[in-house]
Amino acid sequence: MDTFLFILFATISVVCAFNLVLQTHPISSALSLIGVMGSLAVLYLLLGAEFIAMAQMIVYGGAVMVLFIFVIMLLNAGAEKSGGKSWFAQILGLPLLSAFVAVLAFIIRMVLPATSPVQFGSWVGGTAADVGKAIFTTYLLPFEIISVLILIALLGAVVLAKKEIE
Amino acid sequence: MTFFIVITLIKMAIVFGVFMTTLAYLQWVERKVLAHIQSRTGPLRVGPHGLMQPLADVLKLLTKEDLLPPYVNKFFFLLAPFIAVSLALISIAIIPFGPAVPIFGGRSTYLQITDLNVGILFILAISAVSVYGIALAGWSSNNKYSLIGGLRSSAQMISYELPLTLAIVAPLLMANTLSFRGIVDSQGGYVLGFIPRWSIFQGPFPQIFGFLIFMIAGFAETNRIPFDLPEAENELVAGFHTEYSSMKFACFFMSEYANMVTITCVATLLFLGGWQPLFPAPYSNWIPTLAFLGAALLFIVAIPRRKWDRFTYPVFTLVMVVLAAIFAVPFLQTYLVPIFWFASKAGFLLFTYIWVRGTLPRFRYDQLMHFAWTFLFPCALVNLLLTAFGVSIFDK
Amino acid sequence: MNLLAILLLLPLAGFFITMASPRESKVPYLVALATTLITFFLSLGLIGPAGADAAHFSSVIDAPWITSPNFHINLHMGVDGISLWLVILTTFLLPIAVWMSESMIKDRPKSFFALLLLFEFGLIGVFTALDLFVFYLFWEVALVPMYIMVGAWGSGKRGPAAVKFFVYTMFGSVLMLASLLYLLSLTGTTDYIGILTAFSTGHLTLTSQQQLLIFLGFFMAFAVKVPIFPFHTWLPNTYTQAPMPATFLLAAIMSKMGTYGLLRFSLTMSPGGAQRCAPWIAILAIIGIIYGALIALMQTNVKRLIAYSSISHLGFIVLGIFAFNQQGADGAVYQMLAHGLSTGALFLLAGYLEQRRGSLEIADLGGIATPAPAFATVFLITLFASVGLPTLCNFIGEFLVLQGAAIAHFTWAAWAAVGVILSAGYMLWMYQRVFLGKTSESTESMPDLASRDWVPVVPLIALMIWLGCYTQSFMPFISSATNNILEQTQMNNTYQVRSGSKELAEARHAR
Amino acid sequence: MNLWLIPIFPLLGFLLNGLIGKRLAKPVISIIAVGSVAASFAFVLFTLSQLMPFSAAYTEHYYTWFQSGFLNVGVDFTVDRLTAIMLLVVTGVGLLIHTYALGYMDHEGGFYRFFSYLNLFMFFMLVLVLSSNLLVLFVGWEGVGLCSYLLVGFYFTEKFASDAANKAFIVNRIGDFGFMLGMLLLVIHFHTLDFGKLALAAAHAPVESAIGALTAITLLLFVGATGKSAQIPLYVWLPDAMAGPTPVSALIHAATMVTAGVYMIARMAFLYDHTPIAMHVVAVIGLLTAVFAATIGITQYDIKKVFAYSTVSQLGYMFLGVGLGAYSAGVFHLMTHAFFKALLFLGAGSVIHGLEGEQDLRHMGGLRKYMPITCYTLAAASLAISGFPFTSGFFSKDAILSAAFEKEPWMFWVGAITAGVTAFYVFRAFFMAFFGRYRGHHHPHESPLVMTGPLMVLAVLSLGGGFLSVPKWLAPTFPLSESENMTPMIISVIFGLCGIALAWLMYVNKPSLAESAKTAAGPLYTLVYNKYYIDEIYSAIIVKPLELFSKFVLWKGVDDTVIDKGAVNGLGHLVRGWGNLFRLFQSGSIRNYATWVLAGSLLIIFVLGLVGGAQ
Amino acid sequence: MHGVPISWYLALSVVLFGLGVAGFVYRKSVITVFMSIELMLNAVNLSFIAFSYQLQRIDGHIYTFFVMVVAAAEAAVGLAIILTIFKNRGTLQIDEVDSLKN
Repeated sequence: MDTFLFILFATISVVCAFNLVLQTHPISSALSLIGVMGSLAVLYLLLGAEFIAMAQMIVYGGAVMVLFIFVIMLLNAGAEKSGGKSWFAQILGLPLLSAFVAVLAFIIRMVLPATSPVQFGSWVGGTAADVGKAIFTTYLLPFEIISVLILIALLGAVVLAKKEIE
Repeated sequence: MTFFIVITLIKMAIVFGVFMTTLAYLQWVERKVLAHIQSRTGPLRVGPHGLMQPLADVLKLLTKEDLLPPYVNKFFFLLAPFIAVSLALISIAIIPFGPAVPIFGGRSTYLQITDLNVGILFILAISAVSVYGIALAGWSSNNKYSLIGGLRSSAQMISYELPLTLAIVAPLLMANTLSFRGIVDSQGGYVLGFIPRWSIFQGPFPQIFGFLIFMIAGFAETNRIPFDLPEAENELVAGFHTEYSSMKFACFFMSEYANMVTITCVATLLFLGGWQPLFPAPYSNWIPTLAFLGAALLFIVAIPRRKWDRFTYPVFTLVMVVLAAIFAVPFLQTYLVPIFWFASKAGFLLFTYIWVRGTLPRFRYDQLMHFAWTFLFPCALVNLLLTAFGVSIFDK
Repeated sequence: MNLLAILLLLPLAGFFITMASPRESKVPYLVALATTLITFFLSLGLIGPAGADAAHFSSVIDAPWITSPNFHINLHMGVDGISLWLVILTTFLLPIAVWMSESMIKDRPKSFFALLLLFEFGLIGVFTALDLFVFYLFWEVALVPMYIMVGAWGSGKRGPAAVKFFVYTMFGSVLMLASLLYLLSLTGTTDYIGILTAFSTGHLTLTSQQQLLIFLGFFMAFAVKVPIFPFHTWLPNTYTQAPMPATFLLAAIMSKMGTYGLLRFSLTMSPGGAQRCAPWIAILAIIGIIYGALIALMQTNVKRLIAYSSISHLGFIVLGIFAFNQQGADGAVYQMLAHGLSTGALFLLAGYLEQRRGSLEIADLGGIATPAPAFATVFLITLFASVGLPTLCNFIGEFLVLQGAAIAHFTWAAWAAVGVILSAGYMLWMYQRVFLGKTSESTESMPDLASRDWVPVVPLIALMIWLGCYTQSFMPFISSATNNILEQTQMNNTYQVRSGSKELAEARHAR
Repeated sequence: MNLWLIPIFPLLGFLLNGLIGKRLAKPVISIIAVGSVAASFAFVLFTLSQLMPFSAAYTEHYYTWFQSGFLNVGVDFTVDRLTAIMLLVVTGVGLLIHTYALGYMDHEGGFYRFFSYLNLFMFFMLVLVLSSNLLVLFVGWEGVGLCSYLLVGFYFTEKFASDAANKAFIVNRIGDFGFMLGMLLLVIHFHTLDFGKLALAAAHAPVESAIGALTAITLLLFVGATGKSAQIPLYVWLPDAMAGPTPVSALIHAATMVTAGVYMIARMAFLYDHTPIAMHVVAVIGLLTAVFAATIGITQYDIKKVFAYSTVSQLGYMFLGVGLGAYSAGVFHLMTHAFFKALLFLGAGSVIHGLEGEQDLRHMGGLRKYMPITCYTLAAASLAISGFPFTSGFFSKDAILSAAFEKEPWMFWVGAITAGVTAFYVFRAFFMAFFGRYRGHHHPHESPLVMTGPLMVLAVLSLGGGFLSVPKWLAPTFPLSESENMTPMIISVIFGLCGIALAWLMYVNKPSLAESAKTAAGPLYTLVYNKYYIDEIYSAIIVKPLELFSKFVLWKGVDDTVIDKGAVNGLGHLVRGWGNLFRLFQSGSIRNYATWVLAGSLLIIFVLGLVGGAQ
Repeated sequence: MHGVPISWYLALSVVLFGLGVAGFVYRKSVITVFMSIELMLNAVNLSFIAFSYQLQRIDGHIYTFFVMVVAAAEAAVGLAIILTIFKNRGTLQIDEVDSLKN
């Protein structure tokens, strides 16, 4: 069951991610990104992170991506033109990237100990209560800071977007 | 395990059937109520008192030509209604209609498809995501009215999500859980023996305001009047679903009503104590029976106006009596009474929806936003804060 | 509270107050003037403690600043016979600079005053730092305000000039930082006295290679700042483009940072290296002396001429330092003071000239002595001071430097003395072309010194005569300090580093 | 006994006149100026009377000027027999000239300025004379140089005046260069500059071993002397220095300052005695200068120039004297010269004054009847300078020549001939000015008493001054050379008389002879008339090349091009080049940057992951 | 029923991350590039959660949470910036936004 779910949603996410990269139209990319996020949320659930899963949906799905869609609609961003000056990135990008992925994969393969398979519900430490406790005890200061940060971001966004450029 | 699956499937079937019917007839009810508010008769021809009207509508929608305008982004154009409706329908899956009840084989089950520890969050997540349906519809149909409609609705939904969520958080503070079941359980019992301990009545801080805020935000979330800017006919033709027809339109339509139902259910669960009866158990078990009997009495004494009333009224009377009888059976009471209470509360709320639609005018867009950010949001915050104080002070 | 600390904090406080004070008002000026004056009078208080034992450091600040397991940097500052006079020179000249700026700086005066105070802070720090790191810090602190002054208030092509100045100096000071860190890595401390003690007690000895590296690093920084011959090309531009008060400070004090550094650190931190390079540096210095003089001879702009002349004079100082004997060192230090006064005064007067005439091109001047006799006389006195006329300040310095050079290598003295001839040449020629001769219609209406203009002039001239006629009131302090340094240069010859910072620390605390 | 009082009076005079002179009335200024000098003269007399027997040098220590290492220089004054003479000459003649100047400068602007400078000069001169160590002497030495600069450039609005002033100062600087080096060497060898200590040290010095150093020292000091006392090759400034007011020429460039060199050498005699070579050089240079300047003197028409060259030549005589070891003779001549040369200049001044600034002999003549006093006093001076028997010049010059006769006969002959030449040109000037008929177009008039008074006093001195025998007075310091040989005296007198006679012949009896002689001499004449083109040569081989070199080679060439444009900017360009190279990475395209980041992280992961994972 | 080892999750996150990088490097529209960044963040989140599961600790969740919040903030500001860029230059092509270069 777990395996099936994992494979299912992993595939979905990977496909969506590919789609994100391949699609030329921002909206499609955005949609596929949402897909990735949704499937990731499910994977989180599998990993016993129910709160995070929901947060993923709410924050990413409900807030961030909506913003993206918004902007895309607002700017009526069409399909991107091909071509571009970054010859360097064009040439070196792919080999570097593949090397990167390869190395990481190798590391995972080598360094990580052989672990027992993930069982859904074998660890239920990720409930809202636990997260809440952790946030409001151990991570209180970071939490406060980050809340300030997001406030600032809010103001910044407002200012930036408000500004009338002639 | 197999049992679990079986029972779940059964529950799903029941819920789906009931839910769909409800949606269909909700629309009939709405038309009727609006008609009577405007002192019209409403649908009357199809079947007695137009009872067959929803059926006819469904047939109409199904059989209508499904035309696909040119210059639309086909994929998204088709995807949008699907997203909308499916998301709308998903959320009913975690709504509990009643407590655990015994069933055959000494087992017991909940009157609920499934329960999540983070049910509320789930609902929120769904409602958050359900923006896409509308937005995409608006954008993909490549029509400026639709686009504006889509933008408006998404903006509106995002804006009203905040007060909605904040309003939700307050009762959660008192219930101290995120699972609906737990929430409802926490609202059981009575103060002074007769005041039910629903969130809106319950100490330390009665959630009256929370409830109101939630309802208002709910109106906006579901794009209902007075917040139905997205489909403001007179300015935007029909907003995001201008270009849609037949089944695709039906999807949007359905999703709207489904959302309504969901919202009302959530409101009921959070604020009105779900299936918790209004009166202490011994009496409350008989309330439904009495109610149905009363209804039957109504049909008896009513003066038939039209010629077929002479046949329909007795039938209605009979139905009522039968219902009353069913509710009187003690064995069935354990199953039906909670559902009755739940349904009646939700029904009342739905009625208020229709009622409001019948009475209130539409907002202007800027007023809408202004209202959300400068009034509703602060109110929700204050409410939340007060609740938090109350809880932290009077917590046992 | 330690007097030195007060001296350091006062200008800093003044800086902030000035920054805080309203722009369009006299307040910044008054604040700056008050601060600098108070600083000056307080700085006189340093003489007492220093007089007791000028060879060692008095009114010492020593507070741990950065301590790590393998090294420690202390905020260690103090005053000995050399620093004493340089600090007092600084505090004495700063009020004058402020006074000048009040009339010569027209736009954004507030910031200018603030920068002046910051500059003073940096300079006092440089002259009193007893920890190489602290020294480096103040070194840069002093650099920045000057850069801004030149860049923002300068005239003509000030931008390039400022950048040139800055880049040049940074180039040097980065090398200094490098060799400082190298020293730190070798000794584990950057404390001046600590290292000296380690040398003298034999705890620590550096190989000649190490010494050479360290020396060269320091030398580059100081050589650029002085400047010594091939590193001097920033000087004419900077001096010429800088606003007059800035030039005044550059010539009078900032150049002394370099010479002070050479004497205080280059010699003692790496005696071997210094002695090894001494002949070459002396030759550079002599080239500088003659070269500067010869070029000054042909200048057509008064400011530029004085600039080149100070290259020549600074050559004397460097020569004296690298003569490695008492007379040379004393002469060098004395010449620092003397040059500070005389060249400072020259620039001050040039500033007056510019104010009155609007130009310093010799071609635009001439015959000023007729309309402004007093001005001409004052200028003449200052001029003779810088030419090195006996009974005026520079003479003693030059004589002692030459004496020292002669004791080291008679030929050095012989060549350097040529500079003395030439200095008379260019100065008098300039004087003739600017002040003597018939007045042109542009100069005949030139106002003479107003009573306000006398205020800074009188003390300067009085000091020049005092320094020239009663040297002994300053010399003992200097002698004992330089003597100390020269003894130090005898210490430490070339072996391996035998010990780390621990013993150094002990040694330092033992002191 | 406070010797410091002697120089302090003029200093005070200087300060008063210099600072507030502008606001003072002329009489007050005059009183201050002359009064201060008079006071110091009086004090000198008093002092000397106090110190009368002069058994030993009397020294006063005031304060330590500076002390650096072993070198300790004190400000202290000494009076001995030599000083006494100088003091008397300086203050006495100075007083006379001050008085004279009152009249001479009466109509000039900058009255107070003039007298303040003059007082300052007196101060420095007295310091020079009184100082008991070389450095303080150097103070005076430079100080008088300064004053000469100021006074020569007194008419600073005139280009030639300021030029002359610069020339004077700078040439003197060249001399001081030598002087300074001499001092440095002295310090190196004797660790002191104090005359007394030096004398002792020199007395006990192992001469043979240190002979090189001593010679060097003495020669270097002599270079200084040549500068100050206008000897070859540095005499060039003195003739130009006549640009100053005449009293200045009289006081500074005839009587006192220029003789400082002689005084200094006499003062340092204890060193020169050890260094025959240096002595010889001094003598030869002196002799050469004497001849050289004399020849130029013949051809000049500017009366002051004539006397200037005669000064140079007479100074040459003095150096000849000291160079031959006859210090007393030198100093003797110094004194007499002070008298008659001052007189000559003052007389010339009075003539110029009488002719409203006319200096050209060709526009004078027959002034005898217009200004008798000047005429006769000048006659006395001329006789004295040409060594007419029993005038002051006769004795002093005789002393020198006889010394030469004993030591270096050839020097004697040259000197004797020069004496004749001297007599000739002095009287040439005298006759051209006062005899024949007036060739000018002004209205000559005799000068006021305030000017003629000093003239008369000086006339008496220059006639009778020879009878106060300096050599005897100085005997304790410089042993007397007893020579009863009368021949040199007679010979020199004869030469002198011949010179006078010739002058009479050519400029009074048959003026045409002069012209014919001039034409006869031809190019030689022009050469001499143009002072052997020495100034031109100097400027051609030293000054101009220096200027061009420093301007085009050093400044424009080395400084601007090589160092600045080449080295510094070259470095800059180098850096910029690298910068351009690296700019390629800064493509401004975010994606490229991203790729770089990717590469970097890949690297890091390699290192951390593989290395870290391996262990 | 047996699940999959934790390393699969990590592998997945690597793949997603790689795709994000690819998107960043190869896409030309600013918005898409921005979305690729989000994708990378998500990938990292996934590994966080996976590790958190493996170590039976909550911390990973917290980090993820913070990452989300930051991402939200970033999205807000970033999109505002994109808006501004579009207003200023009328383009969303990332290669045309290179004033730094010239």
